Amino acid sequence: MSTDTPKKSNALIWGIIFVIGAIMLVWSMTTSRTGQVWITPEQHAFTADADGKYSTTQTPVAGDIEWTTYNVVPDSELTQEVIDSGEASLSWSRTIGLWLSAIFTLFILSFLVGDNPAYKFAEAMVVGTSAGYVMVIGLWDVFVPNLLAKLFPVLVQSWTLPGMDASGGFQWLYIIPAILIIMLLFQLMPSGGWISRWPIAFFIGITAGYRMIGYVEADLVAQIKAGIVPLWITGEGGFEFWPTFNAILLTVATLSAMIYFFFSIEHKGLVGKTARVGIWFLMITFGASFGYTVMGRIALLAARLEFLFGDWLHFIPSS
Amino acid sequence: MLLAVSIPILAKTVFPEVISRQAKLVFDAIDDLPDGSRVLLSYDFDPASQGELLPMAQAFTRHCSIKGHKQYYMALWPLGSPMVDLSIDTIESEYPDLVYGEDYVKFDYKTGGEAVIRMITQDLRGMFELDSKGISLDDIPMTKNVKNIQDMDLIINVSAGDPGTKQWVQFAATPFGITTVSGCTGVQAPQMYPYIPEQLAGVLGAIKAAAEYEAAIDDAYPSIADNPKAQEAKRRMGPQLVAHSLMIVLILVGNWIFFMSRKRGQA
Amino acid sequence: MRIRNILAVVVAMSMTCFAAAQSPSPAPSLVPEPPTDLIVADTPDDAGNSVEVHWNLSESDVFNTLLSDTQEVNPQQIVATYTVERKVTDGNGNEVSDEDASWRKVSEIGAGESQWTDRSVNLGWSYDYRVCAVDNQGDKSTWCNASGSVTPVMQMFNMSKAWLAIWMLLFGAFIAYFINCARSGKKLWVRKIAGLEAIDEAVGRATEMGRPILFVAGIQDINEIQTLAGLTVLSRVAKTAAEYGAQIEVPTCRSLVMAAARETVEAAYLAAGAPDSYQPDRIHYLTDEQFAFVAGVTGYMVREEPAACIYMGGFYAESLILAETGNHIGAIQVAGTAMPSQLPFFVASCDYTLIGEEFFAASAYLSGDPLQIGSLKGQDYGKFLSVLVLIIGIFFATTISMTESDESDGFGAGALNYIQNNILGNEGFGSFGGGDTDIEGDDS
Amino acid sequence: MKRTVPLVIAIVAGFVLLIANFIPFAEGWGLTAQEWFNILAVGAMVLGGGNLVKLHLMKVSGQRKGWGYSLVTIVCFFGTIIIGMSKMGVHPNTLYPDYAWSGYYLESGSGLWWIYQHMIVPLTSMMFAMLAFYVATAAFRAFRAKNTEATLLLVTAGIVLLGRTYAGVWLFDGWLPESMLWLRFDNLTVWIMEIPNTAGTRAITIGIALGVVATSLRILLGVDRSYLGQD
Repeated sequence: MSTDTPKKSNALIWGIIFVIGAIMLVWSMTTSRTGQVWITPEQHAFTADADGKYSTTQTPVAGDIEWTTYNVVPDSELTQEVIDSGEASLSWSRTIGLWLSAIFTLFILSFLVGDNPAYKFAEAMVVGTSAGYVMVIGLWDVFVPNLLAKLFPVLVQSWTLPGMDASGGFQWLYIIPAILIIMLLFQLMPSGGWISRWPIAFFIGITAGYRMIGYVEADLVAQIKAGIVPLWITGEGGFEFWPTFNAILLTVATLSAMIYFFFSIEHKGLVGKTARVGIWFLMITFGASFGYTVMGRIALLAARLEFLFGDWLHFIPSS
Repeated sequence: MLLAVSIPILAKTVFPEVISRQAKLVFDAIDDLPDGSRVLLSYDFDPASQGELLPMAQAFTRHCSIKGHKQYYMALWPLGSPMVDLSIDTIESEYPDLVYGEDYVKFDYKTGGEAVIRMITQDLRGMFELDSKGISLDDIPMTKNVKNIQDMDLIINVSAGDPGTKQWVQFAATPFGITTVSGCTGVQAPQMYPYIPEQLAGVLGAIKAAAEYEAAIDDAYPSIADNPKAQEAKRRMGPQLVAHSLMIVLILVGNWIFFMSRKRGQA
Repeated sequence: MRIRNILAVVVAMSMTCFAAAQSPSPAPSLVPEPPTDLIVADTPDDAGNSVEVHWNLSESDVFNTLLSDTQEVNPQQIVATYTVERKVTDGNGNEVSDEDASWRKVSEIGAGESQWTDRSVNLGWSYDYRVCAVDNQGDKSTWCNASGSVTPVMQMFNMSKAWLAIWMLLFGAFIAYFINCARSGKKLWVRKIAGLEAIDEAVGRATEMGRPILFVAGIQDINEIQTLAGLTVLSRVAKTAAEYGAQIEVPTCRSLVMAAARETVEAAYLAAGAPDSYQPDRIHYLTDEQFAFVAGVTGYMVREEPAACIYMGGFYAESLILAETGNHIGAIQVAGTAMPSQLPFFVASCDYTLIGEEFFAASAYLSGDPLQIGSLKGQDYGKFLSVLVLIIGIFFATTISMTESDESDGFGAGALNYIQNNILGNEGFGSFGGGDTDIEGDDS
Repeated sequence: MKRTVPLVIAIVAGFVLLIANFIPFAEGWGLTAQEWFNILAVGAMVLGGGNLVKLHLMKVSGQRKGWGYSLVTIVCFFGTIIIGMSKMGVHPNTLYPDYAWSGYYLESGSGLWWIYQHMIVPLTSMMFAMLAFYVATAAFRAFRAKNTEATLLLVTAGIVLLGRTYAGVWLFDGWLPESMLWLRFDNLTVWIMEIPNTAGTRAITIGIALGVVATSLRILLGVDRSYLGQD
């Protein structure tokens, strides 16, 4: 964050990094096929036999259905003679795509220099595409198979889900979720806001119902059961010191941390001291989760840099 | 930090892994199952946490494929099904003898999060009438006589948040006693420890545990050790070490300056 | 009545198996020994759509523990799988397809397994089962029939979850009782929250230095509990700021939160008796997007350098950036959130942090709203009950392991067993004393 | 009408689920209610998208600051939807070649796949990866051991950070006597995670669980009407 550290030294650091970056780019362009994606075509052909059942065939005839799909040739197998033999060809759409994703990654990285238009553009784009993508998934994965297929089975079967059995017919019960969805969309209308409250109430009622069961069963009752440990553990060799110490410490820590969260007893005297011990154990818990969180974040950055160095600049064998 | 992470990547440094108890627990939970038992893998993460969780997901897939378990894939996050596709590509490329429909099957993403889990613990077909290729469940050999996931011998859940491991423990592991194993992000791992061992057989926390799990698979099945794709997490441990040491140095220096200024302030 | 008919089935069934095994015709190829004691029972506590099938492993099954290690299992006979077959004996009125009416294979279980749940049965129909062992060469052992047929029955109440229902009623009763108390005007005492002095001190310092106060109510929407709690704390901060005459800045991440925040601050300034110094445009909406919002807020912090930064509400990964910038400009920072993953960052970088429920307790303490105080007290008593059960359980567990009483029927062991398996487990009421569980309950 | 009916719906829906969990007879109703819930969740997704478009459209029409970026968001949103819903570039399913629309909408090589692979994956993962930088700058500037609690936290964080990498093992390799081996950072980390962390998290989990019971109960008893909005 380019806060008020002297502008000069900050710009200097970034200048150096850009120069190194440019050198790496040029060097990689010359030595290897930077950011190029090669593909090999794969033919699919189907002929219809007597009763219209299609099966794959190697010798396509005029009336058959044919199309070609493409498989990416991994960098390790991409040798010169594969290219010369003409079998592999450069796929422009995927190469442009790879370069675009590398450029977008650098756009977001530029946020370190400061909040600049490149970052805002990349961010606006990701907000748009991911929202659109999620809606497409919602349509094809849930709306069509779980709702439309129940209401208009024959139509859906002939259109996009040939595998389903369309014998069910029009199932009346599924009218209700369909109506609820339409009512939900009323919230977008400026006037009809209150209509959307019916499905929202249904939503919140169901969430309250199953969440209460889930939390009481798994987080309350089961945790108390897991908390019951004997404070005097005897292994085959008689009294065992370490497991007993661990059990006592576990119990003391759990009870004192719970006492810290008591609000109807004043934290004075004995209760005050136990609460103090409780807060210490909570601090150890937070320290542990701090360490784990940091570890996670760094792995994400490492993965992205692997993408930049591997898939794009081919410095390291891309996974 | 940028340099601290990129230099080890370029230098391709790899460190030996010491397998910790948690990684062992997870490894045993999968390895002790008789070959060909039914395993439900739910990938509840998205490309944002792919850096941390994909090596774990791939390691789970390889381990189950070696053991010949019947793998049922599903996803509770909208961007999760492409992650399942990556695992299926791994199976098709590295274990060609496994057949779709007999050894592994993929279900589509369904909205509803925890409500999907509650649904499939009682009635699988209520949620998934077809698999992702559009074939009805009754025509697929491995799902023909599976009524709900109580018939599963193990649930493996790779999760990056909500809905994730906590929901699988609350709505599948605790009420129905299905053994569950989880791989989750560093942010979540500490919150899953109280569930071990009664409700959760083991937890893999962040990339370090993924590297340990990969090491455990390499020791048990040496044939996998030379497959570069199976060393993904180990390769990512190099930058972890340098970055962690940098973090410690930064905290120490920061606090040292803080104490100096406070002492000068008081003196 | 239930126990008696189960025993009848067991006795009758073992007779037939015994009879079958009695005259093993020396089959030409080596046939594995059949499994024995096939018991079939309706799964308790279900909607009558599953049946539990249980048998003892056959003698030629390597996993069979009863095998004395001297008895060498002939390699040709080693059992690979068990095949379970089913026949519908009475379709309870509806017509039965002929395929179901005859023996039909329903499942194949690996060696070493002695239990299987058949979930494809219909309510009210009655079924006959038989199981046989199959070795690697595919030779089948003689059938072991369960003579009595079984009819899956729907139980009215899922007994295994009886105690869970009691727990929910108990916790629900605590909370409902205290909410009613609070609504009927009864004053419920809540201890002072240490974090609130830290807020007053921070506001005081800001007024001395004449610099504004920054308040961020989290990045969640108005329907989240943490945002509502954050707004309650905002009303207290705004009231103190109005009394001291300090300026308060509230950037928000959702337009609904902005509207609610304006109402809260205006009411607070009114209560403090300085309605004219209330400036609505200090409370403004930036953007919905997480990182753009935090970039805007840190930009403001660097320009205006507020003396006190207060973060109360639901935060995600951006908590780190806010706390770091606040620390950099030397402001007093007080934070409060119930997000377990963000608490470490706030605790490490802020002067004071309200942790989890302490944050909700502070908002209940401030608002005095009967709903919040009632549920707070209800939760307290729920916690008290949990601690009590925990201590009793640990007491029994320790006494048993200390006295090393191995006989499992002592009162202590029975009590512990009852607490762990019945009260906290899923075995329903079961029978107390002596830790014996009846036939249905599995001794988990 | 505007408030009482939704209130009744919420209470009835909640209790149907509670009863379905305890009385097998009502299990069927619980399943149907949940199936509707999951279908309704798609509606909520469409609503989210709708709100996003409404927000950015207002920004563009009002020509407010940064409307150019809102335009980009809207164009990308509708572009993705059109490409996705029209299954552009998707070949039919190999099992049913005669059904044109039966292909997998995210088949590699299709339009939606291209958007996913080259726009969504790099951008979302890089946005999260940025946090690694903030953690570093914060470690230097923000994390001060001001009081005993913060010191305890930072010391534990240090041990866990080192313990979770090879450094923890390497630092203590040579000189640590066998009996003291548990003190080695990675064993210490495992101990920290299994005893103090489990206890602290268990207390917090029980606290949160009671909080959820309170909030859910207030909705089920109709006491808490905030979700109905003010009017």
